[in-house]
Amino acid sequence: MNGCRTWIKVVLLMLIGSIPLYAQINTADALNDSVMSGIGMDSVFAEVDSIAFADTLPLTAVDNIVAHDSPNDAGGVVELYWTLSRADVLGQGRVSGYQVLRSEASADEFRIIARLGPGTDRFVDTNAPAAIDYKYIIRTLTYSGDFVDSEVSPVVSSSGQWFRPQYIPIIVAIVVIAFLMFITRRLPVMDEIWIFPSIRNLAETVIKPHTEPLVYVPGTGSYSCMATIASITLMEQLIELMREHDNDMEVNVSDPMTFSAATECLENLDHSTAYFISPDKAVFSMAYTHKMLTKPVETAILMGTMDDESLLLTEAGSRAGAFQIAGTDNVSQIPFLLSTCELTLIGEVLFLAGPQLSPDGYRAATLLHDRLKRIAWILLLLGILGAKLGWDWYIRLFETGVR
Amino acid sequence: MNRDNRLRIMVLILGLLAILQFFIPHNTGRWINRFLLDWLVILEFFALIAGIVALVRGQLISLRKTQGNARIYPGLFFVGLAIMIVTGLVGPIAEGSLFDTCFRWFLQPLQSTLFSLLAFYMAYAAFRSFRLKSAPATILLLSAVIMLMGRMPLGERVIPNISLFANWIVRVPNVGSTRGLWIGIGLAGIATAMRVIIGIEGPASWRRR
Amino acid sequence: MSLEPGVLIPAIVTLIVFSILYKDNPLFRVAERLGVGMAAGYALILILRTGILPRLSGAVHNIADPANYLLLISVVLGAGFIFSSIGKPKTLSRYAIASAAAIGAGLAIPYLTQTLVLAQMKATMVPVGLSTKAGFNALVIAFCVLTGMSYFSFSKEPKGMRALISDMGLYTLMIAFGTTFGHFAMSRITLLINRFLFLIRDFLHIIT
Amino acid sequence: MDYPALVASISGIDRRVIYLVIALSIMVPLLLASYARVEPEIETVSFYERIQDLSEGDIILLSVDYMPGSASELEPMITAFLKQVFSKHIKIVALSLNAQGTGLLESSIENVAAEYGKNYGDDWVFLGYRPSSPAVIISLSGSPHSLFPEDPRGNELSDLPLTTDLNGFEDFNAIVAIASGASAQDWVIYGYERYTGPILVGLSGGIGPAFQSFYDTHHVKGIIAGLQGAAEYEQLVGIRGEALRAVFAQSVAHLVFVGLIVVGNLSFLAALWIERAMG
Repeated sequence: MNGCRTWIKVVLLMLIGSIPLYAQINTADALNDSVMSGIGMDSVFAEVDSIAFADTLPLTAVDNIVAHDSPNDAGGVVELYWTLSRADVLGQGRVSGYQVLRSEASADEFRIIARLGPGTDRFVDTNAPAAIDYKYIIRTLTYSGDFVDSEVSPVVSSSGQWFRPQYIPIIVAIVVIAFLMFITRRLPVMDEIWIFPSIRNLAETVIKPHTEPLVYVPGTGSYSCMATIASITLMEQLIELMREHDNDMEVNVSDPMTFSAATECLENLDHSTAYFISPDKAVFSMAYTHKMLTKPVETAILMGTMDDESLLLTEAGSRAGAFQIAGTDNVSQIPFLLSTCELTLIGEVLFLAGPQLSPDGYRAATLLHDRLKRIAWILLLLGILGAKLGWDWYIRLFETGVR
Repeated sequence: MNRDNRLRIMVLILGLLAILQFFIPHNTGRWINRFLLDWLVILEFFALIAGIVALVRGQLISLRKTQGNARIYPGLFFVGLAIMIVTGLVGPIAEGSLFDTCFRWFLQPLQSTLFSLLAFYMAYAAFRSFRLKSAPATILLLSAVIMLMGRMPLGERVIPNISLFANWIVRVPNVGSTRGLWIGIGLAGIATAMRVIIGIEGPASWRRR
Repeated sequence: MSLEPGVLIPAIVTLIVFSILYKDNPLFRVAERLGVGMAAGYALILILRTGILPRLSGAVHNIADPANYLLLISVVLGAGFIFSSIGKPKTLSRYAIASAAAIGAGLAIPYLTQTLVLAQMKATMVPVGLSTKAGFNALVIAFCVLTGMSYFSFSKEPKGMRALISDMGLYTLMIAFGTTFGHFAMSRITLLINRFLFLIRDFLHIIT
Repeated sequence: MDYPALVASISGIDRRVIYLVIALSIMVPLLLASYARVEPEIETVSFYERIQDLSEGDIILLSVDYMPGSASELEPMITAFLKQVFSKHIKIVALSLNAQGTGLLESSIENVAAEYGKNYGDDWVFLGYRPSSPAVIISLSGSPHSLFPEDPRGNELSDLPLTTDLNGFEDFNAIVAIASGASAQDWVIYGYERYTGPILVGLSGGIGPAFQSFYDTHHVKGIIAGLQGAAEYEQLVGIRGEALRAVFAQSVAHLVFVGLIVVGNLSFLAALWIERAMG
C-alpha cells in the first residue's frame, strides 16, 4: 500500500514537473502578444493620420454629454463622458483640445475648470463639493484659434455614499466566519484532540530539562500584526507548559509595543524575563547575534512575522549550536527557516499553535480553522468546476471589485 | 462592572469601528480610519519611550556591574543615543542635516552590510541543508537549483530553455502553492482577529496572576 | 583609497560588520553597542518629528475636529506605558495594548478577507483543461492550491486519501519554497555585490 | 587514501571556507568588469509599456520604501524608471513610506532630474516621509494637502505648480510603488480598492514570486523583480546601468551556489554509500 502511494506521488510529481515544453510555448506566446499589441496600436494611428480631408469638414461640437456622480466614494467627484467632435476623430491635428466649463445650475457663470488634450472623451471633476448642482459645457478648440461649445450638460450633483455594494461578498464572508466561530465555540471540545506534528514537537522540546533559559523572539513585526498577537499567545502557553518543568524563558523583542505586551503578559510570572533590544531590525539582529555567540544557549524559538532578518537570526542560532524552532506567516521567509532550523511552523500553523496547546478555552479554534478550510476548499473546487461549466453567477459571488 | 469587562467592551468597540470604516466610502469612513491610525502612532510613540527607558536602565545596571575596559560598551550605547537625540532635536532632520549624516555614515552602511551577510549565510544553508534526504527535500532542492540557474543571464548557456522553465515554475506551481498558503493564513488571521475583538485571545484575555 | 569621512567611516563600518563572519570580536561589539544606541535615538526622533509633531500642528489647524479630543484618550493610555516602565500600576498600559490589538485586528479582518481569501479564490476559478496551455496551467494552479491548502489539518490526523492529498500538498509547497529561496539568494547576492562595489570602487578606487 | 575521513571533512567543512568561496566568486567577476545581456520578462515589459502608454504632462505617483538593505536592487530600477519618465516629459510626485530610504530617494531623483533639466516644483515634487503606510495610502486617496502641508524643503504644497491642485488619486495617471516589502503589499491591499488606474510595483527580488499571484489577479499591472528585473528594465529603457553590470557577477555567484549544493549532496551520498559498505 505504502509503496503504491509513493508511486502515485511520483507520477503526479512528474506530471507537474516535466512540462518545460508547455512552459516554453506559453512564455513565447505571451511575449509575442505583448509585442503584437504594441504594433497594432501604431498601425491604427497610421491609418487615422492618412485620412486626407482634415480641414475640409465643419467644426462640430462634442455631443451627448453624460454627467453623473462617481459611485461608491466620499463625494465631491463628478464624472463626465462625451462623444468626440467628428473633427477630432477624423481630422487629426486640427482639434487642439477641449476645455471643461462649469457653472452652478442656478446661475449661468461658466468658468473654465480644466484643459484637456485632443482625443479626450472623459473628465473627472474631483472638485465638485457634494450636494451642489452643477452643469457643464465642453468647448472644442482648434489650432486655428476658433472654438465651438457643446450644449449644456444635464444638471448633476455629487454625493458621498455610505456603502459599497461590491463589498457584499466580503461582508457575507465575515458574517459566515463569525457565525461558524459562534457555533464552534458552543461545541463540546473533544478531550483527545490530534496535535499537529510540528506543534507537538515544539511542546515536547519546551518541556525538556534545560540548564539555560529558552530564548524566545516574537517576530520583529508591530504588535498590531495578527502574527505577533498569535505569537504572544503561543508564548503564554509555552510558559505555562515549561513552568512545571522549571525551565526559564528569555524573551527578546524588537518592536516597542510588542515589548510592552510581552512584559504585560509575563507580569508576575516567574521563570521569564523580556528584553527590549532595538526598534531597528538590522541592529536587533546584530545584538541578537552577539548574544547568541557569547552566551550559552540550548533552544531558541522565533515565532511571528519576520522580514529578511529571519535568516540573520536563525544563522546566529545555528552558529551557536542552538536547537531552533521557528515559524512565520511571511511566506517568503519560510524557506530559510526550513533550511536553518530544526523545526519549522509553516504559515497558518503559527496561528494555530497557541490554541492547540491551550488546555481548554479556545482550543475550539482548531476545529473552527479546519471547518473554514474545508468550506473554502469545497467552494474553491465548485468554483473550478463552475468555471468549466460556465456558472458566471457563482464566480461573481467572490467578486470583490477585482478589475 | 469589573475592570476586565470594561477592557473587553473597549476592545469590541474599537475593533468594530476599525472593521466598519472599510465599508464606508463616505468621508466619515476616512475620518474613522485616520483617527484609528493616529491612535496607533501615538501609542507607538509612548511605547518606544518606555522601551528606551528599559534599555537605559539595563545599560546603567551593566555599567554598574562591569568594571575596567568592559565599561566602554554601555558607555558607547549612551554616546550613540545622545548623538542621535541631540542632533535630531536641535537641527532639521531633512537630507544633508547633521541627523541625516549620522544616519548615513553609520547606521545605513551597518544595515546594508548586515543584510548582505545573508548571501554568505544562504550559501552555507544551501550547502549544509539542501540534501537529497527525502522527497520533499529533493523537490525543494530541485526547484531552488532551477530558479538559480533560470534567473541568471548565463543560465541559458549552461542549460537551454532553463529560464523558460524557471518562469513557468514561478508563474504556475509557485503561484498555486503560494495561494494555498495565503488562503490558509488569511483564514487563520481572520479567526485570530475575531478572537481578539471578542476578547478570548490577546490582551483582553490575559489572566491577572 | 579615499579618506573623506563620508566614505571612510562607512567603509570601516562595513569591514567591521564583515568581521563577524570570522568570529565575534570586540570591534563588532563596539559597532553593535553604538548601533543600539543610535537606532533607538533615530527611531524616537523620527516618530516624534514625522508622526507626532505633524499631527499636533494638524490639530492646531482644525481645532474643531473631535478626533483631536478623542485622541487625548490614547495619549493618556500611552502615558500608561511610561508608568508601567517605571514600575507603577499597569492598568493603563493594559488598556493601551488591548486597544492597539483591537485596532490591528479590526483593520485586518476586511482586508484579509478581500485580498488573501476571496480574491485569491476567485483568481483560481478559471476554466481548466488539458487541450490548451492556459487550461493546463489553470489545472496545475488549481491542483497546487487545493493540495497546498489541505496539507494543514489540525483537528484530526489525515488518513488514507486525505493523507495522500496532504502529502502532495507538502510537495507543492516545497516547490514554492524552493522558488522563493532562489529569488532571495538572488536579491541578497545583489546586496553583497553592492557592498563590494562600494569597497573596491568608492573606497579603494581599484575599478572605475 | 582514507575516503571516509575525506568525505567527513567535506560535509563537515568549516562555514568560513564557504564564506570565502562566495566572497571570491563575487569579487573576481567585479574586478574584471563586464556587462551582460538579458531577456525581459512579461511583467517587466508590461510595466515598461504601461509607462510608455502615458502621454506628456501626465502625473505619476511614485511611492518608495526601501531599507538600505535592498537599495542596491531598487536604486537601479528607480534610476531607469525616472530616466524613462523624464525623457517622456511625465511629471513625478514622490513620497517615501520608509524613514531610512527618504534621503537616498530624494537625492537619486534630484540627480536624474538634473540630468534631464527638470526642475523641482514643475516637473517633480518630493512629499517626504510619513509613518504607517496604510494611513498615508488611504489619506492620499483624498487631497494630499492635509497629510503633507509642506514638503521637506519647507515649500507649501499649494505654492508648487505641480501639487497645487492635486485632489486625490483621480489626478494620478499611474501609481508606481517601489518597495522592499510591506508597503508594496499595502498598496495592493489599501490602495487598490480606492484607485482605479494601474498600480505598478518594483520589488526586491525576494518578494517577486509572492507577488506573482497579485499580477494574475490584476491587482498590479506590472512587476520589476529584483536586480534581474532592474537589468531588464535598463535594457528596455536603453541604458547601461549598474544592474546590467552586477548581473554578470550575479551569474557567477549563482553557479557557485549550485556547485555548493552539488558538492554537499555528493559528500552526503558518499557518506551513505560508505555506511552501507561498512555494513
